[in-house]
Formats: sequence, C-alpha cells, structure tokens
Amino acid sequence: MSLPIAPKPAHRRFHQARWDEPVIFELSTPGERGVLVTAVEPGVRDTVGDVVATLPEGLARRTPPALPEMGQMRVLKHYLRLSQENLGADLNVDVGQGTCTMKYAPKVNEQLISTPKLSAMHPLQDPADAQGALEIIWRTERMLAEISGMEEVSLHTQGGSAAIWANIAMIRAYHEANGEGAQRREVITTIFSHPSNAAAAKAAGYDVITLHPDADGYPDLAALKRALSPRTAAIMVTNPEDTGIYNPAIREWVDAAHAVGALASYDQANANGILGITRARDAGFDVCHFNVHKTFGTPHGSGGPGTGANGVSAALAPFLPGPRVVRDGDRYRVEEGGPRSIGAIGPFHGVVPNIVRAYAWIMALGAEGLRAVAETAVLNNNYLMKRILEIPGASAPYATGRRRIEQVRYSWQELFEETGISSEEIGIRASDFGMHYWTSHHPYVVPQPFTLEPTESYSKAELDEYADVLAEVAREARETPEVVRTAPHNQTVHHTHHDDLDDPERWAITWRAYRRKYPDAVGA
Amino acid sequence: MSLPIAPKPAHRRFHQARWDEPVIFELSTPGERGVLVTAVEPGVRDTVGDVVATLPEGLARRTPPALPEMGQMRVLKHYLRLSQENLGADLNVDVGQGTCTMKYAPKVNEQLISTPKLSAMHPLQDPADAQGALEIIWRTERMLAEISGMEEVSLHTQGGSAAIWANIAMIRAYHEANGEGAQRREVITTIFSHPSNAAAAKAAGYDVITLHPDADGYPDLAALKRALSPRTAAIMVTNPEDTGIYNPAIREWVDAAHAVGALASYDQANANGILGITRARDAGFDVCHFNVHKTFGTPHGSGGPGTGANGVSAALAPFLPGPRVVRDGDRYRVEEGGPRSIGAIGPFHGVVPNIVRAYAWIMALGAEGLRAVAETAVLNNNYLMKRILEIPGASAPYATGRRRIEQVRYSWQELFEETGISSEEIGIRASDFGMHYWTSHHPYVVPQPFTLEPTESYSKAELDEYADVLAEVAREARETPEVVRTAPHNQTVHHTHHDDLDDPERWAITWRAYRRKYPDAVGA
Amino acid sequence: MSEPFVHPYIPNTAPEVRAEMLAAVGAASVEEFYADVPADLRLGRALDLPEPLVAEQDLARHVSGLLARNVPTTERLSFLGQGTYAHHVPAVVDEVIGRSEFLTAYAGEPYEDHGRFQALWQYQSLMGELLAMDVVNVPTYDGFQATGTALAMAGRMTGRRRVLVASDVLPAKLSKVRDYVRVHLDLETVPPVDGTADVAGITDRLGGDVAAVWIETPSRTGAVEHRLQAIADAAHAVGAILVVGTDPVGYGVLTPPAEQGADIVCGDIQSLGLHQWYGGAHGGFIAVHDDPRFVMEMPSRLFGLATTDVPGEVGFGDVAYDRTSFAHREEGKEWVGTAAALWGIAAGVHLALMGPQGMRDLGEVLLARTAYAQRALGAIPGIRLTDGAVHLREFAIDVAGAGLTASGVVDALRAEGIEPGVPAGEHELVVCVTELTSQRDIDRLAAAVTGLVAASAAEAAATLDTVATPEEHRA
Amino acid sequence: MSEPFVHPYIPNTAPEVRAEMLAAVGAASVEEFYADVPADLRLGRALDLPEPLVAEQDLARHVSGLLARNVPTTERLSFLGQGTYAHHVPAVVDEVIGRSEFLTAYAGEPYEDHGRFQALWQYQSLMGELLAMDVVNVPTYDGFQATGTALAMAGRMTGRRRVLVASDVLPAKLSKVRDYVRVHLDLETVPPVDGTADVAGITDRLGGDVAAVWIETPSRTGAVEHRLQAIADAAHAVGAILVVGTDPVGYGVLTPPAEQGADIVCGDIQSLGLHQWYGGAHGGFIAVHDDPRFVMEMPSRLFGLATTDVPGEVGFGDVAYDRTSFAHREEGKEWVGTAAALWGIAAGVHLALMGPQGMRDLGEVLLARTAYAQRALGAIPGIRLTDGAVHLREFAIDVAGAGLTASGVVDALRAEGIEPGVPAGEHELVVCVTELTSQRDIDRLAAAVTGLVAASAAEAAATLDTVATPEEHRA
Ligand SMILES: Cc1ncc(COP(=O)(O)O)c(C=O)c1O
Ligand SMILES: Cc1ncc(COP(=O)(O)O)c(C=O)c1O
Repeated sequence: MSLPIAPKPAHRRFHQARWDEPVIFELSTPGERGVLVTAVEPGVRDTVGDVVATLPEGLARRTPPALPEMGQMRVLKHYLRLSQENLGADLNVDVGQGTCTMKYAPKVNEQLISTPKLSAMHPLQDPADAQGALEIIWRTERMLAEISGMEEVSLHTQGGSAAIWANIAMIRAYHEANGEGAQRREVITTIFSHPSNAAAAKAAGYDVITLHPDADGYPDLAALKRALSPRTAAIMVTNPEDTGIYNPAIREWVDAAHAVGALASYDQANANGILGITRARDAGFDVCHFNVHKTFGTPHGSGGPGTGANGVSAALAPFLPGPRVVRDGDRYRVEEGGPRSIGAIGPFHGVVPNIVRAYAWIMALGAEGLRAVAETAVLNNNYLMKRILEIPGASAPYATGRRRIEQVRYSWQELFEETGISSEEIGIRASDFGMHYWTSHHPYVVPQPFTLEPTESYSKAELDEYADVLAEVAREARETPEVVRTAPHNQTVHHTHHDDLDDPERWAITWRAYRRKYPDAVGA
Repeated sequence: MSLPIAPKPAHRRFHQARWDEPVIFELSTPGERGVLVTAVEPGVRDTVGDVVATLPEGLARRTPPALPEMGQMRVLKHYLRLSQENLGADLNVDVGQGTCTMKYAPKVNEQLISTPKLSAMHPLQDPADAQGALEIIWRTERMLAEISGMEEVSLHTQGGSAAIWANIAMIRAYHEANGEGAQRREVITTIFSHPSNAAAAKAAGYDVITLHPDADGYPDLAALKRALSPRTAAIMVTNPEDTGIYNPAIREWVDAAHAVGALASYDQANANGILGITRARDAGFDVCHFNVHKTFGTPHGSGGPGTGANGVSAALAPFLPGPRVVRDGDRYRVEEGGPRSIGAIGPFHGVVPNIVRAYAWIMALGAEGLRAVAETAVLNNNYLMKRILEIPGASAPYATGRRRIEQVRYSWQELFEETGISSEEIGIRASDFGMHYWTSHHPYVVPQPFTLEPTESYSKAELDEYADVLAEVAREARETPEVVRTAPHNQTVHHTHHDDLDDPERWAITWRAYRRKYPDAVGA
Repeated sequence: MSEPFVHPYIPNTAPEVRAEMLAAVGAASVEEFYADVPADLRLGRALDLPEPLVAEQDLARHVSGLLARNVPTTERLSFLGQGTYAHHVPAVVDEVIGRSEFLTAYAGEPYEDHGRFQALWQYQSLMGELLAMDVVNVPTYDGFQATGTALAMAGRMTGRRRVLVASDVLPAKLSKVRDYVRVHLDLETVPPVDGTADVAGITDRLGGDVAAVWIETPSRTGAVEHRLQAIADAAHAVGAILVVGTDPVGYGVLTPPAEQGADIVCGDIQSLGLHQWYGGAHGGFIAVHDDPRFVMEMPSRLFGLATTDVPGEVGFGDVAYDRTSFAHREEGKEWVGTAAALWGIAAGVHLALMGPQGMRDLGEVLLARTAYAQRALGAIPGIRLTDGAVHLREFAIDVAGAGLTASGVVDALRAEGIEPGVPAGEHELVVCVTELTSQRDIDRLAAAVTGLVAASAAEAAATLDTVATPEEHRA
Repeated sequence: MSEPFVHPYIPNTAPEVRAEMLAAVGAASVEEFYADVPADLRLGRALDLPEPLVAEQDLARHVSGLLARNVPTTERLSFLGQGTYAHHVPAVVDEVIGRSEFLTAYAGEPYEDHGRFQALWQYQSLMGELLAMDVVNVPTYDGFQATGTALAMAGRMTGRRRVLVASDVLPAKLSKVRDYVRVHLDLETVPPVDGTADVAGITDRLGGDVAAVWIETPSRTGAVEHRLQAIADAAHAVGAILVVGTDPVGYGVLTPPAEQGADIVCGDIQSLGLHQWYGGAHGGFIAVHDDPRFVMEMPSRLFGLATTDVPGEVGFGDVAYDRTSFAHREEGKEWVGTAAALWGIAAGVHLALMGPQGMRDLGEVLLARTAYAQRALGAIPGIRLTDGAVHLREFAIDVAGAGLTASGVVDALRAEGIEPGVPAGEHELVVCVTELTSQRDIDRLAAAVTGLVAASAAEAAATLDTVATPEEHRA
C-alpha cells in the first residue's frame, strides 16, 4: 500500500500501554540508592554524638525496613510505566464515571500552583506573609456563597464526603445547641442520594431512613411526609439525583422538613448542570456542600485529594468547622472557630492547592462561563442520552420521555436478558476501545446499571465516539459474546481473578503479607 | 488461577500505547477555541482604530490560515496520546542509540529550571538583573575547561554539530589571521568520526579527506601522515571513535598535524567514558567540543535543543564565537566578541536551560562522581559486550579480544548471512519488547551494524534484559523469521511503507501538500 | 468577551455544533432541559461574580499576582511544624504525581487503571515495610481522620466506650477526634509525665470498659514514646486495643510501634514526600495486622494482589469491598469517598527513592539536628526544655525564665525574618527542625533568641533599676 | 560522601553489583578497560571541581539560590525584543513538551517513536498553513542558521555569488550569516528607505549574477515589508531567488510571503510558544514550495506521511534522507544534527491551540499595541519615530531631539524598574511590545520617558542659563 492513507475504521484501534512491570520490590538491588539525604554536619555530630546508639533501650530499629533499593532512574521508569498504564481523564473521553463530573482540569491551573509561593507556605506563618493565600481562600468562599446563595461558605473540608460529615456534624451541634439533640435521632435521605449522606449520618449516631422514588423515578414527597417527625434531625438529599432527575418539588421537601423542625441539607457535590440556574439557598436549604473537585474543575488525583465547600445559612454559620479566613479592610487574617464551631475536621485550611485551582477555574469563566458550563453539560447529556437510547438493549429507566439534567443512570437490563452479558462486562470490554464506565453505587436499584455524565468538557465528536463504542460492544454481546466475556483484550492486563480478595486467608494487601502467605512465590 | 502469581516469563510482554489518532487537522470543528488572546483595550482601539483594515494594500491576509479549531482539552489529549506513543529515554532501557549517550537527565534539574527566574529572563536585561544566569554560565564554562584541560570554553553553540561548525570556523579564521587561509584547503577526518566533522568542514569550504582504519580498526597513523601536507588546515577526529575504540596514538596524530602547521580538532561530543581519565588538551588538541546534551546529562528533547561546548587553547581563544561572560571580582558581565572572534553562531548565550541543567548535573557529581560516570559507563559497556557476543550471529568487528571504552559498533553480518534478516529488521522487532536500537551512520562500514552504548545510567538487570531481548530476536530470526520480518507487532503502528518518501510526486511533507496531491483522500 | 460566548474549556459552545446538537435532540433551546426546575427557584439573573479573565495570560497574571504576595518558608527561616512539616520532596515524586494519567484519573477499573491500582498497592506495601505491618489502607484524608477512625474501630470491636488519651495531642486533632467519636466513645486524658506517657497512670485507669489506649508518638511536642510495649501489655491485659498515632518519618531508625505491641497504627503521610502547601497536603494511614477482625472494621478501600488469565501478570482488585459504604451505604463502616490517593502515590514513590538507607539517614539527621537545636536553645539563660524525653523533629521550650512570652518571641523574631516556632500557651514555644534546617540555621535561631533574652534581661534590669530607685524618677 | 561512592544517578556504583560485573567480564578493575589510553595522557589526579552536592536537597538549594539572583521580566516592565520576545506560552504547550516521553526521547524509529514523528510532521504542517507553504523542515537551531542555510541553498541552486541584503537585519544575525556563507556568497547591502526595502535600489542592483534577494520582515526595527511582490517579480526576472526572513507571529493577519512571491521563507519560532529563557530557546524554520529543486537542497530532516500494513494507520518516515549528512557525510547538504525538535513540537501545539482565530487576534493585538506605543512615544516632544512603515511589535525611536542618548534613557529607566528597549546606535532605541504589554504598561513607559525628557529639558535650560550668564558663575 502507499499514499493516500485509507479512511479510519469505525472504531479506534486502541491498545493501552503494557509494560508487564513486576511489583517494585522485585526491582531491588542491594546497595543502589534513589536519592541521598543531606549529611549531618560535623559540628552537629560533635555536639550530639551518635544519636542512634544512645537511644533508650528498644527504641532503635533492629532490622531496617525492607524497602527496595533502586537507582533514581529505575524508580522513575517504573512509575512512568505505571502511569502509562492508567487512563487519566486527560487521555480518554471520560464520560463514563457518572456522578463524578470528570471535567477538564485546566493545565494553566497546575502551572499557577506550581510555585514555592504556594507549595512552600507553612500554615502557621505570619498572616502578613500569607496574604495571597488568604485572599484567594476568602474570595473563593465568597464566590461560592454567591453561587450557592448561602450566607457563609467554608472550604475547610478535604472532599465531598468530609463535607457531608461536616454538614451532619453541624446539624447535630445545632440541634444540641437548641436542646433537641436527644430528641432528633433520625436522618432521612433517598436511595438516589449519594451513599455518604446515609453513611455519615449513621457515623454521627443517627438512624437513617432511606426513601425510594415514585414510579416515575421522582423523589416521593408523600413518602417524605410520612417519614418526617419531631424525631427528624435533617433531610440529606442530592439533587439532581444520581439519575440526573431534578426534584421539581425540592422546595416542598425543604418546607416539609422545616415544618417538623428538621434541617435540610443539600448534597450539591455535583452542581455542574445547574450553575447559575438555581441555587441551594433559593430552595430554602440550611446547609449544602459542593465537591470542588467535581463542579469546580480540580483534578481528581486518582482518588483525591478533593475539596469540599460547605455552605450554610446565617443560622448555621456559627457552627462552621475549622479556622476561618476573615477580611479586615484590605487585609486577611485567620480566626479560630467560635464556641459553637464544630472545630477542625482536618488540619488548617483544607486542600489549599485545590482551592487555588478552583479560584482560577471560576475566574477563567465568570458568571457567563459558569452558565455556559451548566447549559453545555446539560446539552451534552441530553445529546448523549439520545445516542445511547438508540442502542438496542439500552434504556434509561424512569422519567420516560423527559429530559435529564447532567447525567443519566442507564440500564442494560434488556441486553442482559437477551445475551447474559452484564453491564460490568460491557464496561470492561469498552476499555478495549480506550473508553470505560462504571456501573453505579450498590444496591443496583436500576438493574445492570451504567451511569454516564458527559459534563461540558467533551466535544460532540467525542460523545459520538463514546456512543459508537457502546453500540459496538452491544452488537458484540449479541454476535460474539465470548469476545465480551473474555475481555479485556487490548488492555494492560487481562481478565483478573477477584476470588481471593474476600478471603482473609488468601488476600494480600501488602507485599509483606503476600510473602508471608505465599512463601514459595517470592521472586514471582 | 488464583494467588500466588506465577513467575514472569523470560521476556517482557510489552505493548506500546496505540491510540490510532488521526492527523490533528481532522480533529477540527468550526468555532472551537484552544486558548483566547487578551483583548485590545478600548483605549488602544480608540487611539489606533482598526489596524487591520488600514494595512497597506495587499498586506492583510485574505484567507485565514487553515489551522485546526479545537477546544483546549482536545489539543492536550491529542498530544498526550502521541506522547504515550513515543519511547523516551525515561521509559526504556535506552542503550540502543549508540554514539548518542542516552543517560539519565535528572528530574531535579527540570524542576530547578522551571522558574520564571530563568524562563522569563530576557537576554538583554541589565546584567545586574541577570547575575544568577551569568554566574552559572561562567562557572559551567570554567568547570568544562578543567574537564577538557582547555584554556577557555564557550557554551554559545546549540548542539554538537553547531559546535563542530564553530570549531572549523575558528580554524578557518585562525589560518586566515596567519595569512594561510588560501593555502590550507583540506581537512582530514576518519570514517569513524562523526559525519558532521566532514560535513561542516565541507560547508566551510574545505576539501575533506576521510581516512579508514587499519585492519584492527584502529585509526591509521601512517595513512594520516601520508594525507597531511601544508594544504592541511586541520584534523577533525572523534576519539573514542564510533566503534568505542580509543586511538592509542592520539598524541602522535596531533603532533603529526602540528608538524605540518595544521590544527587538531577533537570531537569529544561523547566524552562519557573518559571523564576524569584523560583530557583533550593533554593530548595536545587546539580545539575540542563536548555535546553537553550527551556527556553532561541534559535531555535530548526528541532531537534538540542540545548544547555544544567549545574548548580552545590560549592561541585559539580570541576566535571563540558569540558574546562571552566575564567575571569582574564577584560580578559577571557580558562582553561582545573581540575583533578576531568568529562572531555569533546563534543568538545570545546558547541554550541557557541546558547550561543550567548541565551545571546542576556536574555539581551533583563532582570530580569523584564524574569519574564514577566514566568508569561505570565503561564497565557497563564491556559487560554488555560480553553478553552480546554470547549471542550466536553477533560480532564486534575490530580490535578483537580488546576492551572498548563506552560503546561498541556490533554487526549482525553472520546472522544476516544465515537468515537474511537484516540489522534494521532486528532493531524494529526489538521494539516489540520495549527496546530498540539504531544501526549506525551510513556508510555501513561495519556490515549489518548496530551500535550500543549503555552509559552509566542502566543497572545490570536492565542490561541483561536488553541482551536477552536481542538474543530472543536472533533466535526468532532463525526459527520464525516471518515474525521478525513482519514486525512490529506490539507497536503503535505497523510495518510502514517508505516507498513514497523519495518520490517528489508522492511525498507529503505537510498536510497542505497531502491534500493537494491526494484530493480524494481528504478526511482520511 | 466575544459574542457568541465560546470558551476553550467548553468545546460545544461553538455555535454551529451547539445548534446541531440541539437540533439532534429536538430542543429549541437549553431551557427545555430545565423543565423540572420550577420557575420560582430559577435565579433569573447573572451570578454576581468578578469579571472573568478568559484569556489565559490575563488569568495567569492575576493569580500569580495574588500568590506573589505570599512569602514562603524558602524566603524565611522557618521552625514551624505542629502538623505540617518542611521536608525535602525529591523531584521524581513531583514528576510522577504530576503525570496527567495519575493526576486526572479517578475511579477506573483494575484494567484501564492498572497503574493506579499498582501504585497504590505498592504504597500500601511500602508503608507496610516501614511500619512492619501487613495491612495499610488506601489513604484517608489525614492523620486526624485516621485517628478518629482507628479509635472508632476499637470502639466497634470492643463494644466499649472509654478511651485513654495518654499523650500530648495537637489541639486541632484532639478536637476533630473528640467530635468524631463522641457519640460512641468517651475520651479521658491521662497526663503524660516528663513528655511521655505515664505508664502507671494508664495502668491505674485501665479496665474492662476501656476500648483503647491512644498514644501519640512523636507527641505534640515531638517526644518519642519509649515504653510502648509496657503500655501494650497493660492494655491487652484488659482486652483494650492499643492505638498509636505517629508520624512515619522516623521509622528508618526507630522501632515501629507494631513491634512493640501496637494494634492499630495511624497518622499522617505529609512528611513522606509532600510539600507544605500551606497545610493543604495531608493523607491519613491506618495500619493493622493481617487479622480480619481489624481489617473488616476499616472503612477505606484496600487494594489486593490478584492473578489474571495470563500467568505472571500482576493484577489487582478491592479487598473485602463489602465493608465499605460504597457497597452498603450506612451499613458499611463509617464512609469512604475521595480522599488522598495522589498523596499516597507520592509517599510510595518517596519511600521507593529513599530505600532503607535513605530512611535511616533521614531519621538520623532528624534526631541529630533536633538534639543539637535542643542543646543550642536549652543553653540560653532563662530558656528551658520542657521535658527530658528523646525528641524527633520538634521540642518545646519554656521562655518564662527569660522574662519572655512565646508570642513575644515570635513577634520579635519575625521582624528578623525568622519564624521561631509555634506558641503553645503563654510561655511554651514548639520549635521544629527538619533535614532542611542546617546547623547554621539553628545557630542563627539560637543567636537571635540569645539576643532577645539579653535585650529582655537588659530591659528587666532597667525596669528593676527604675523600681529600685523611685527617688530618681521623682527627681 | 559515603565510602564506597554510590550515586543515585549511577546504579552500578552499588559495590556488590560492580564486583559481580567485573567478575563477569573477567576484569580485575576498571583500569583494564583503559588499556588503550597511554599513561602519559592520563590525568592522574582528581579533577579540580567544586565539592559536589550529592544530596538532592543541597543541590536544589544551591542552584535555586543562584537563580534567585535573577530578576526576570515578570518583575520588571520590559520592552526588550531584538530577537527574543516575551509572548504568552499557553500552559498546555509546557505540559506537552514537559512529558518525559518527548523530553527525553532522541532518535528512535517511526515505530517506537511514532508520537515524535507525528508531532513534528504536524508542526511542519501547521507551519505550512500559517506560511502558506507546502514544505517546512524539522527545525534547525534558530533563525540565524535558517537564514544562512536559505541563502546557501540559493547559492547552490543558482551557482551565483551575489546576495542583495535589502532590509535592516539584526547585527548578530548578519554576522552569523555572513561568516556562514562567505566562502560561497558575497552579501551586498541595499539600504532600506523609510524602514522598508528600496525596490528601485534592488532592481538597479539585480543582475544575472545575483543568487538571492534577502528581505527581513519585520525588519530589525519591526518594519513590515509591504512591496514583496514587486521585489519578487524583479528578482525572478533575473533568475534570482527571493529569500524572506521573518517572524511567523503576525501571519494570522498579515499576508504570508509565499503569497507574494517568496521562494524560501525562513526565520525563528521562538515567538510561537517558547519562553524567553534568557535567549536560550530558538528554533529555525525553512519553508519552500513543494518543488524538488528546493527540497533537495535542504539539509534538515523532513518527515513525510506514509501508509502502513494496516489500512487507515498514519505512518511516517524521512523524506529524501539521501540529502543529509547522516546519509552521505560531506556529500550531503551542509549538515544536520541535534537541533530544536522539542521547540518544534511546542510551536505545533501552540498553533493548534491558537487556531486561525487566535493567530488573528494575536496579530491584531500586536499591531494595535505597537501602533499605540508608537503614538504614545512619538508624541513626546523631542522623541521621533525613525520611519513611517507599518510596524509589528518593534519600532525605533530617535531620542536625540530630547537631548538624550539611547543608553542614557536605558540607564535612567532601569532605575525605575523599566527596561525601555534596546539601544541601537547613540540615539536610537528599539522598543518592543507584545500581547503581554498592556496599555497601562505602555502609558507607564511613555510617562517615564516624558519625565526624563522634561528633566533633560530642564537641565538643558539650566545649562543654557549657565552658559548664557557666565558672569554669574564667576560671581
Ligand atoms: C452527589 C455526590 N455526593 C457526594 C459525593 C462524595 O464525594 P467524595 O467522593 O468527594 O467523597 C459524590 C462523589 O462521588 C457525589 O457524586
Ligand atoms: C561523536 C559525535 N560527534 C558529533 C555529534 C553531533 O552532535 P549533534 O547531534 O548535537 O549535532 C554526535 C552526536 O550524534 C556524536 O556522537
């Protein structure tokens, strides 16, 4: 063959990098060094002597830790190879992690934070030396207050679930402050609200009541009213729910909660579809939170660090966690939490690099841009939904014929019934095309689920490619099901056996444990 | 199967990332933007009016350039995918680019240069504002002077060949200054010296005489003496030569050149095996150069920017190119070239980020470290040679039974005669294992050549893996030659057709040309 | 801003494509998608936000301009610790966690995200070696959370309420832990003696209703606990669990708590390859022995090694996923969410680079510099070390004898570009040194404090004079 | 330093492995490998180098400390150009060229280095669109080299010696080009008129012995040539080649030289996505039409599109490799070596990000700000613009009328933190503005110059007074 080049086939001929790297411990060579530590100065040694030899009995480690011994380049190479074996959002059309709001984390923000002016700041420095950091925290909180409509916002928490914990901790403190701590022992949530709402409430000592939707998949107001009582501490709901359905009666939900003296907590982790459209406070919520690492464009870091933003009404403001950044004229200072504050959730001011990223992200977009984010995320979602629903065997349970906000929980139930191929298998096979998805949180209320959330970051061409891949895999499920069942084929590793992972006798959570449990395998 | 994990097979089951990306122009969508430019201020616009409309006749571009229109993330994604399809030295055991000295370019150096304190410096700023940059240039030149033994060193040139050009330009200027410009019209080099010596001499107007080695592969002193004459301007030689053979009579070569009034120019691009062992000046050379991007650990940048270091004797110092950094007490300033200087070879002070990297590299090692670099590079090379020569079909022509310095030019001639598989085919097949090599510069004086240079950066385990791969491919060449012939199989792309690349009617050096020549293929 | 609004971050703001997509879904405008959002909840106006900086260069100038107002510890001489520490971060660590593939990934499967699984499993394993423990979690938020969870685990396992807090703990950490567990557990303080735990006091307070003894080592003031085994034995004797909160930075030279009876070891990984980030880079580890009673109480994800269809391939998966709130909502253990995976990868790379010798060298430098700083400051008249324990990295001085207050010292030395430490009470100052603090740095601090003490003494003498001769004043 | 010397950059310094390898090759010591290096050439002592900083933290502190002595243009108000320009570099550009795979690769084959081939072929193609030319090289070192080669190509193609240099050229560039081609070519200056080429003067000097006419646009002072087609016609009439040296930054709005008769277009890509790097980041492009007579004279590598065994796969390879010195040593065209590939990748990413609209917007901002700055400075009494041409980014002012010297202006304004431009002769100052120079910045410069002019006038008046009344002095 020679030029011209033939047209590309319908589906990308993808193969993920495969380096077949061993476990790092197997790369060790005695005596190699990865990085050297500065030497103890002679003057210091002369003064203090041999500090290890003079440790109290038993305090000096007897056998050195069996860390690998490797030259610097080999460590680097190992991890670079592993990195190529990972499908970051920058690399793929990452619409398959629905509820996770995988959006573009702009590279300029990475560059902006990469300065000792931020990375080498200690949180207890003289505030006069930290005016830049403090001003950015303050400004970001104020912008999020405007975006949520809440009175005050704190960026102290380190993730969405931590923010949910802060929400329930504030609610608990609030009721206790009002003498109702003992009475209000229940928290109500919905099955399509994120599980951390239920779980954090439980961890805070509450009994959890979980409501299921009505037949159309809408949150069930009547069920809520039945569940509410003077025992209710709060409702904790996500909206739009994981289904991408916006609760049209959200104001009535909040009012009903308030009517029994309960508070209303809004999980807005993912507010991507409603930025500039509607606000938590306008629906009457007392507390809410954003996942800054979702809605506000900070990278997900392979699973964190994230950042939570807790927004509260004036009544709840005294309960906010952590130290607060306060403006005095054109200076900024740090104020420790007041007497009613729930105190620190974590150290200092939260995940500061994320706060600066989020600040830059909002500043790059402004009001018009945030609205364009929401509108485009929603347009993309409804466009993708149209494409997915054209695939035989795929469906979008609930709210039939209606639009969704920013995501949809779909189902392969039809396809599964026809072919026996599960949603999980389809997702794995999709990875052979450089795409992937996750199914959803358990329990699988939607059978054979998969949840797609295209956000604003992907072009139409990319959404089309994604839908084409799912259509192709669905076709394979019917025509060549073995190909799907034995997937992946073009991936770093092949079908993996998860049978040992639930067996305490056999699981291997560290190399240490593995060597102990499988002494003959050492050197594998 | 379940735990434990079986041992790994003998050869890495590698597959390079394959994204099957189209050409970037095919990713264009009208209206998308990758980055926005700052707006012209209203005050500026009011003052100057429409600057495009008022351009002189014909100066305003009529049709916009057909650059692609793409959102920022899609541009990023495209290039990240391409990057995964590239085998950087950080990723592989990069010993196969012999003569290129692929060594570890320490990451700390990348971090150190990544500061506006360097990247945002303008070369014509007040020297008082550039003391850091100037001091580093000065210090690096002084350290290289010590390493080479030469009187003065200039880091002005942008690569090894540019440094060779500077060498011959200085030699030319020197002879002209001595009134011998017209008489000395010849430059002598050897076939195992880098081709840029011959080519730059030719470009400078010289006739080039190329000497072949003696039967043992050693540079032929007798041949040199026959070639030398009052017409000789210079000898320009690499040593150790591309074969890894050190010319034991190097001093005699220099003396013989001097005896006829010629100068001696030393291509020390790759001094990796002799750092701290022996120096150019000690062998009597008048000029020499280092490839800073080889010997001194700066990254190769997919083919540059490099940096050359020109070292000269006191007699040649007035001819050095470019501006020079001069120390006055503890201050540094810039001095333009004197009357005999050959002037600028390129802008300003050369590739400054590389100079800072090289400075940091030398400072991390010191005298003991540089010697350890040389000794280990040589140990690695002789170890690898042993492993390679154990492979049936591989040989190391010349200097049989003797050690080599930092590299070896090997031959697959035996294997080729036996199997018909060429060295080029073996190198391509090696890439299926995540390894690769290049053959060597034409002409292939060594038949079916391949050139390995392990440098100091690779561990024994890595050298073993490399040798094992070549042994495996050699085995395949005998047992399953089709596998080799049709390689690559585990690569980003498959066997490529190079037949159009020499045909002016068919070659396509740009997308523009491609579309014009193959109008039906647009959208391919 | 251009009309129409097209933004580089939002490709489908390009008008043609937008129109095409609307047409494809049969919508006249995006308004239709919001049919479920009641009109009275609609904002109906533009958000009141600052003018955007849509051109990257303008954004960069603005944000860099703000950050330029910070004066970092690289431009000050800092002795600040108390939870966040200035350690050297090898460049390779930053390189690895800066890779797009790790930085922007999230929660893919063990196939397309094999690299993440392996990197985090290796983190678990490397920490396991350092701590001499067989089970380590994928990091939670920070040491505060790790400790709260460790104690909560102990509560669930024992069904008891009492926790003996036998070390000096950072106030913010104590506040977090207390609020976190207070529904389930009661914290009781057993005051330390001379810097470390009062073993006799602990033993006295132990009983069948004690869920856990909580030791911090190094303590708030950097004191290293040296009687762990005795405490462990006492706790175990009554069926209580020994929870040790620690900073892993010292275990290249120090005996890990697991070898002295600790059941749960927890703490923060900021010291292992993370920059200070104004306190914004923490990760929490929880380590236990390979005992399912403990493992099944852990809320975090735990990655485990697995085989694949191809012999010799290293695969991974989630161990005992059913523990988690992802699997069972409020029936899971506490909760799990986006926490600190990237920092875990960083810490793993850091440990791989350091190796056994690097961690040993580091531990030794820290011990030596700490001891040196203690002597240098302790030798100043009127300055007193608060205890006689072995200290790692931090120690406290009492400045009362010099007639100074801790905040007075801070104010005075800040004027010289020195952050001398963190005040803890009126006269106590907690000073921190790391491998980045050279002998010269310490000498400079000592000289500055000496100067201050002298000035204070002179002033005191002057005041004394004044007081001594009131006549003079009246004159 | 530890004994034995083990270094993180050199794994096989680990003593056990070293011994094992020596044994494997049967050598008692590394000395054996140096048998061919005569004893009298051996250094026989340690190199005299500064004490190394083997601990990464010590190295980092030292180098950062040196660099901290630089005060970059981000902390000054800079109007410096003359070959190196302060343009905004989008973050994505830095991200891509910072990728290990691109940064550390070198010269692999089109298989394992497919990404590099595609990125550089795309660079060629993107430049081709901007320049409206079909052939662009893999970058050579810089615009100096590109121009030297372009003229050398013209010399080889025509077999003639004369080159008419019809524009104002940077002195360093002229020096390089002259020394580079002087064996083969004679450069003759045709002085420009009012900033741009003297078409009549060129026509007068043209003849059958002219190899090339060399135009620079923008010129040394930023003047944009606007009669290229006439010059091209005149050159072509006598068989000469029109070589246009240029900066591609303006071709989003300006007509590319290829559309006005240029045969070879060459220059520097520093403006397309490269930082200033103290002048250390340049790349040279040479663009020609798809005419083998021209292509076969190019020394650089040229990548070309190719098919593979798999339909639809995009492959690459070297076009006409036999041209090069790699293939034929001195029989190749000049030479080729390690040049500026990474910068080429950067420029490609930059153009892809900018797109047609971005390049247009950029060109417009540059023209507008330049014109604004010309007016702002030209309006100051005693300050004169040196010509009436259209300028892009740079222009020259003559400060003689204000009684000032160019270096005097520089000295005075540096004291205010302003780099006002580059002196060129006693009274000429070349001022540069880019998209990073805001209206406010220009106004600030104008105000500073105005102040200086006023002070100079006042001083002159005072001197005049003094001179006028010598009597006073004597008094
Ligand atoms: C709606 C919702 N709430 C809460 C969370 C929990 O956030 P995080 O993962 O940061 O703990 C998520 C993220 O998955 C979410 O989508
Ligand atoms: C010995 C020798 N000389 C000269 C060169 C040319 O250097 P560069 O590629 O930097 O032009 C090289 C690099 O290949 C070389 O190995």
